[in-house]
Amino acid sequence: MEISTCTEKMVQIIANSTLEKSLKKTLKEVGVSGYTLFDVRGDGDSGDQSGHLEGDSNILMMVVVPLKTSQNLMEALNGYLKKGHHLMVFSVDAEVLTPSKFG
Amino acid sequence: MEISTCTEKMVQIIANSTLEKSLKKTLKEVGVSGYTLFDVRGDGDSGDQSGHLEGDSNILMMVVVPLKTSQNLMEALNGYLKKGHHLMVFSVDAEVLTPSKFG
Amino acid sequence: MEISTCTEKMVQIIANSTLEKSLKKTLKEVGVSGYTLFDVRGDGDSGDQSGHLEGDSNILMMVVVPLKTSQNLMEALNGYLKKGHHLMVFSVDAEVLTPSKFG
Amino acid sequence: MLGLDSLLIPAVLFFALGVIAQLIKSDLKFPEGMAKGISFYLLMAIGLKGGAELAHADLGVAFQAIFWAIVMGFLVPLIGYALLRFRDRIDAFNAAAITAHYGSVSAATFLTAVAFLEASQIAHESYPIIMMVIMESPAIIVGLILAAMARKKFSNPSADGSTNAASAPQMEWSPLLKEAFTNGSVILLLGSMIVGAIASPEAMEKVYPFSHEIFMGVLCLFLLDMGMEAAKRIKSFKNVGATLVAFGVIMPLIGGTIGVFVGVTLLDLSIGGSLLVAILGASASYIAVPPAMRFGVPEANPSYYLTLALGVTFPFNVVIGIPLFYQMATWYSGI
Amino acid sequence: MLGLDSLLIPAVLFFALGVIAQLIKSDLKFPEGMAKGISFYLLMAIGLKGGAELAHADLGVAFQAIFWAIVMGFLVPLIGYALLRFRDRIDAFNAAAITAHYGSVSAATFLTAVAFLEASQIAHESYPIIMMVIMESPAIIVGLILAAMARKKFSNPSADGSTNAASAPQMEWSPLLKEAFTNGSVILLLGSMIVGAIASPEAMEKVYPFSHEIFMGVLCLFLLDMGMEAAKRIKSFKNVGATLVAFGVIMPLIGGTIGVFVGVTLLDLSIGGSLLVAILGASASYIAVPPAMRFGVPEANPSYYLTLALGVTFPFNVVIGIPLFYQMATWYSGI
Amino acid sequence: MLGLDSLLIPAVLFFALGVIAQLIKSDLKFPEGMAKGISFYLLMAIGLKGGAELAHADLGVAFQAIFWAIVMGFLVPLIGYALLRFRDRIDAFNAAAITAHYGSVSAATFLTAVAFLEASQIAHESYPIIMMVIMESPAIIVGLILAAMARKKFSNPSADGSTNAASAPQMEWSPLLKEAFTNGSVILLLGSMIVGAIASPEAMEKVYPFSHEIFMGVLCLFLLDMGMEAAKRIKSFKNVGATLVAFGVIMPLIGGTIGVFVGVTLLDLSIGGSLLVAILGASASYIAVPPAMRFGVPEANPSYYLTLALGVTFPFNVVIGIPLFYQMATWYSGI
Ligand SMILES: Nc1ncnc2c1ncn2[C@@H]1O[C@H](COP(=O)(O)O)[C@@H](O)[C@H]1O
Ligand SMILES: Nc1ncnc2c1ncn2[C@@H]1O[C@H](COP(=O)(O)O)[C@@H](O)[C@H]1O
Ligand SMILES: Nc1ncnc2c1ncn2[C@@H]1O[C@H](COP(=O)(O)O)[C@@H](O)[C@H]1O
Ligand code: NA
Ligand code: NA
Ligand code: NA
Repeated sequence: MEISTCTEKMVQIIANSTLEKSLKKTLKEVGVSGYTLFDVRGDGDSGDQSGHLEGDSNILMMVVVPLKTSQNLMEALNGYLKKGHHLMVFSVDAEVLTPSKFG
Repeated sequence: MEISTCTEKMVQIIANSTLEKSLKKTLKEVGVSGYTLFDVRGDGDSGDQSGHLEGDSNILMMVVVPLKTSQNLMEALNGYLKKGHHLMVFSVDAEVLTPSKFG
Repeated sequence: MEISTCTEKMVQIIANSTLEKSLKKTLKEVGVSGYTLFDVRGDGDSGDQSGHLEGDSNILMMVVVPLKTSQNLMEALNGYLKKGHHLMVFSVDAEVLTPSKFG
Repeated sequence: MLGLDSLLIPAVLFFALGVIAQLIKSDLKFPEGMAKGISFYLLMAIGLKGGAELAHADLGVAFQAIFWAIVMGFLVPLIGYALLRFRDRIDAFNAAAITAHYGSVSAATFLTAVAFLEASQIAHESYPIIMMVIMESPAIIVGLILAAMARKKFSNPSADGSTNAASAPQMEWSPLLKEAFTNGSVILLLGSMIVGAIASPEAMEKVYPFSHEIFMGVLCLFLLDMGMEAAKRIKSFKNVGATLVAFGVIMPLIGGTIGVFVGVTLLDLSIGGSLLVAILGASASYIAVPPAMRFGVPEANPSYYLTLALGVTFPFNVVIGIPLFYQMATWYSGI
Repeated sequence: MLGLDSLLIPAVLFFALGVIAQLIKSDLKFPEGMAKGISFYLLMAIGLKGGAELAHADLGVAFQAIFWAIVMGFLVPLIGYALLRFRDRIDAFNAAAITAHYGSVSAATFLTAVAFLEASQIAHESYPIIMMVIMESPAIIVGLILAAMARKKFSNPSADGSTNAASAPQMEWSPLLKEAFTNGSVILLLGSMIVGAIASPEAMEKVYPFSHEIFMGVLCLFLLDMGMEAAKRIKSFKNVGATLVAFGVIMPLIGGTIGVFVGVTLLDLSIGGSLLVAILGASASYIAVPPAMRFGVPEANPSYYLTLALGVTFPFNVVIGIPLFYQMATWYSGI
Repeated sequence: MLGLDSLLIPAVLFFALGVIAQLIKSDLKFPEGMAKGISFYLLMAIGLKGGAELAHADLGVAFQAIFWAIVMGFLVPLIGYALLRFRDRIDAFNAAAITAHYGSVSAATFLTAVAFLEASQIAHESYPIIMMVIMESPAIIVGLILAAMARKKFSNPSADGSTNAASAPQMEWSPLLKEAFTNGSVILLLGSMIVGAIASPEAMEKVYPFSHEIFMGVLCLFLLDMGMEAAKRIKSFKNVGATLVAFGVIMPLIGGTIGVFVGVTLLDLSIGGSLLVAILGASASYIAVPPAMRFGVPEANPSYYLTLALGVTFPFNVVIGIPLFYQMATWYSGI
């Protein structure tokens, strides 16, 4: 293949929109400079997140990062879970076309 | 690694927004209590889904579930396809940070 | 298992919303007829994409395609990167419930 | 005499602007959710207006109007179905889903007709608004019944009973009929009408700046978007086929003619009121009915009915139907 | 005498329509973002209104009103906390988070009360608007302090000091207190109030068609959505439990009674003004406080406080609280 | 004499509120899509207003205004380009993309200037609105041409022709020029202007409550959001660099001075009208031009031009530019 790709981790974090600022800070701290944000709805243990009110809306943050960074990120996010915050976090292997991002 | 994760299936279901209530019921029936919902647009065999009108909008439901549940879910969704509904369904392996969710 | 699935590539393309029309054309050219579109926000080298203004909004296009098509698509998208456009592109293996789509 | 001049009202001009913007491939586009929000507002406002006028309406005429609205709601889609199934041109599921749209009403077309009358300072009664609210449900029911009949036939093609009853897909009536009456637009229109009718007029007056005064401007904005959406559908014409595109022009002519007859002869309305009834018959719903057909008749192709309702019949009515039926009503009530 | 009639105002009727739409499982739903946009508008409009009236208010009374607003903002949640913690029925974190909502105010309930007064043509002072703005922050602070105390106790259960201080989660006060004062709704309300107070009246007049005239109609639309949201929460009643549901009814009675006393006796307001102060005490915030509790008291279950504030107390106040506290204020100011 | 007082108009105050909310890191934020919806509305409303006044404008002056608008649209970005390229400080692609923004107009700044004049009860002509519509396209064209020249030079650095023509990226002109004329904002502004000009005045009157009366309030809401967006960009100042930040202040001074000259001397407008022309020259587009540059000049860094247009020049014009150019026009037309 002529096109060079590299394998990275796509991490997705689902959280209440109230945590947006705080999560962005955490991303910065573990060295992630790019992310993509979705405004989503959802349901789970903490009740229906219908997106009608500020306290009632979810976001999904998606970051594509190298394995090592993903582990650091996971560790940092674990801190949120310990405090009692409702996060849903998982990662998936992804083949990235833009390896320049991970120099 | 100190952080415990577990491998689950991330299932994504793309459907017309008209099916939202019905799909939520199906999720409940196969024992899924949490999900995340995206309001999306799209195109395909059933035409442009531009999101301007009620009959013209797609949703994407994303659920992270154990393998067994994902199989049950797939089977239930197959029923929709048989009836003629336009669904797009696929699953991806995901490493989940919040194993508590899958006790 | 009674339900037949097949393995395909889920490709995700994150780009400025200005490129929507152009990307749709590219998809058509490589033979992709269905896609799903998310309106997203984001941050990265090209600055904060807060979604408040037209030049300031991201989209995420998601397509599920056979491996061969995904390679053609990647190649076509490489053309955008060469021109200087800011795209983030990656692909993930997905098990698809609706194999009819890929006859 | 109302000529092309009467089309130079802002609502129609914004519709044309939307069509042009799409045809020249402008990147003009509504932000996510705006079109839905506006259509929500329009249904609320029109309901309130209808309700306020219903409060001092002649109940006898109102009941007659409701009766004929129900008749039209059942009759028009049946005629449409017969046309589509003629020589088996269109399969039963698509025919059922498409025709249901014609039994219901396009609120935007209706409102454009109201704007047309108001710009020409022609009076009209308010009964047609009540009829519009009523006409949402029957059409959905007709569509679902026709599809159910097709489903039965399909799973049991010969009369010899070789397919056992168990394998025939069971029609779940209750969720479908529920859909016909609890459809979001039906509830919003009907609910707002009831609010408009029972709230005290003094309290309603505080709501009017929102529901009445800015109404026409909001309608313009909506028609701008609908113009773009309509023009977008043109590229689907070849998939849909000439037969269906022709149907999208013929059916409003039939429905509109029935409407003129109902308005002038059966309800004894003014020319303005009769035009509105004609539009009830001629227009095809693209807000209330598509979700109902999506859910209830999944076998039909949504691209067909959305292309017809939004891409063919809607522009036809806005540009040709409204002045045409006005002339027809004028001529017919003159004889 | 104000009976059931007074509930037949459009705002309350649209609230009821929303509840009914949800109960009959209609697919009526607001497009994404619309509810947030409308609540943004309402806060801005109410702030401007309050500011414009503040500009020619009696500063002495205004300061008194602010003082008693702060007192209520601290007192009401403390009473609520005591009730919830009585016999340890509700754990400390949930008790802290829930009670914070009652110290703050539901703008929609407050506005419905204003609509109620205006429809009945009863005068009211504008000080309660200022009080509403003031009452957002104290309640949040109380909630955070109570939760911090619970956290301390939790990490240090016996007094023997076996858990060392280092392992006790450190309370980061500054981001939490910041949240109490820079909360989006607080800034929007307070900011608009200041704009309304310092902008020249002539310039403000150009803003009124937007902020004042269409206001009541927009409120109706908002209450329609809130009616649906409130009814949705009913299905969570069994998770929440009878104790909490009962609290959601008892607490507004206590808060409302305190409010009547503050309005009539301490501030010497008219009956209309006193009703509004009662609503300040009785209503529970579901716009400003939930995000603050989400962030500051993650240990509490958001489903509890949203169900109570939106699903129990809000409908209770709209249907029963407003006329009840009006009667109470009438009776109490008569003696 | 207009001092700081003239800044106490609601539009500017809401802008300031947005800036403050962002600086104190409040979580105040617009729901998804709301800013785009509002800017859609503002463009439509301003187009209608311009069109209605164009209908009874002096065609001679109108043509002159259009002519000078085109000249300014080409001239201002060329001056800007020369400044940015001086001593090769900024690379050609970024210089082209940035300067295109200054040839076009910021509708929000223009409207704030209109609000400023109306609050001070100073009359102004309506020709500047037409000029604003016209000025969108030339600036985009200039930007694209400058970038194309840079691209050519870049792929063919020495004149010896060592790089063969085939490998040089071909400039696809037609999609780019199309973008300059079918840009969403251009179509919306121009289309609404035409609608406003050809629709009958009676019909237009029904649209005014939406397009005119609530306009100023909606503008306040928009400026609140733009204030937040502008302040957000401040944190990018260090990436952008001092040279560019300085350019963001110097360029509006140059453009505004040219505008005063065009308004007072070439078009013989009143002081109010001249201020508006100055704002046409001074302000930098952040609605129409960024998408065009994103698409047509992908080599440039979007963070640069958005930071300059929105984070530097916009606040500069709102706070300093408007009163400054007003003084300048007063003084210059006096001599
Ligand atoms: N199994 C799941 N699959 C996908 N999303 C989930 C799942 N469980 C929870 N979520 C999301 O995570 C949010 C918080 O979950 P919870 O902590 O269960 O309330 C929910 O609102 C959902 O959006
Ligand atoms: N190949 C695909 N990749 C991603 N999404 C698709 C694909 N095909 C269809 N979709 C989504 O599924 C919806 C229904 O598809 P269809 O049944 O082809 O109309 C579309 O509107 C798209 O949002
Ligand atoms: N590491 C990343 N993970 C997820 N999304 C990213 C990442 N980097 C960039 N993006 C997205 O791609 C867009 C363009 O990126 P950039 O070219 O870095 O400006 C950003 O606005 C983000 O939405
Ligand atoms: Na019809
Ligand atoms: Na309270
Ligand atoms: Na300019």
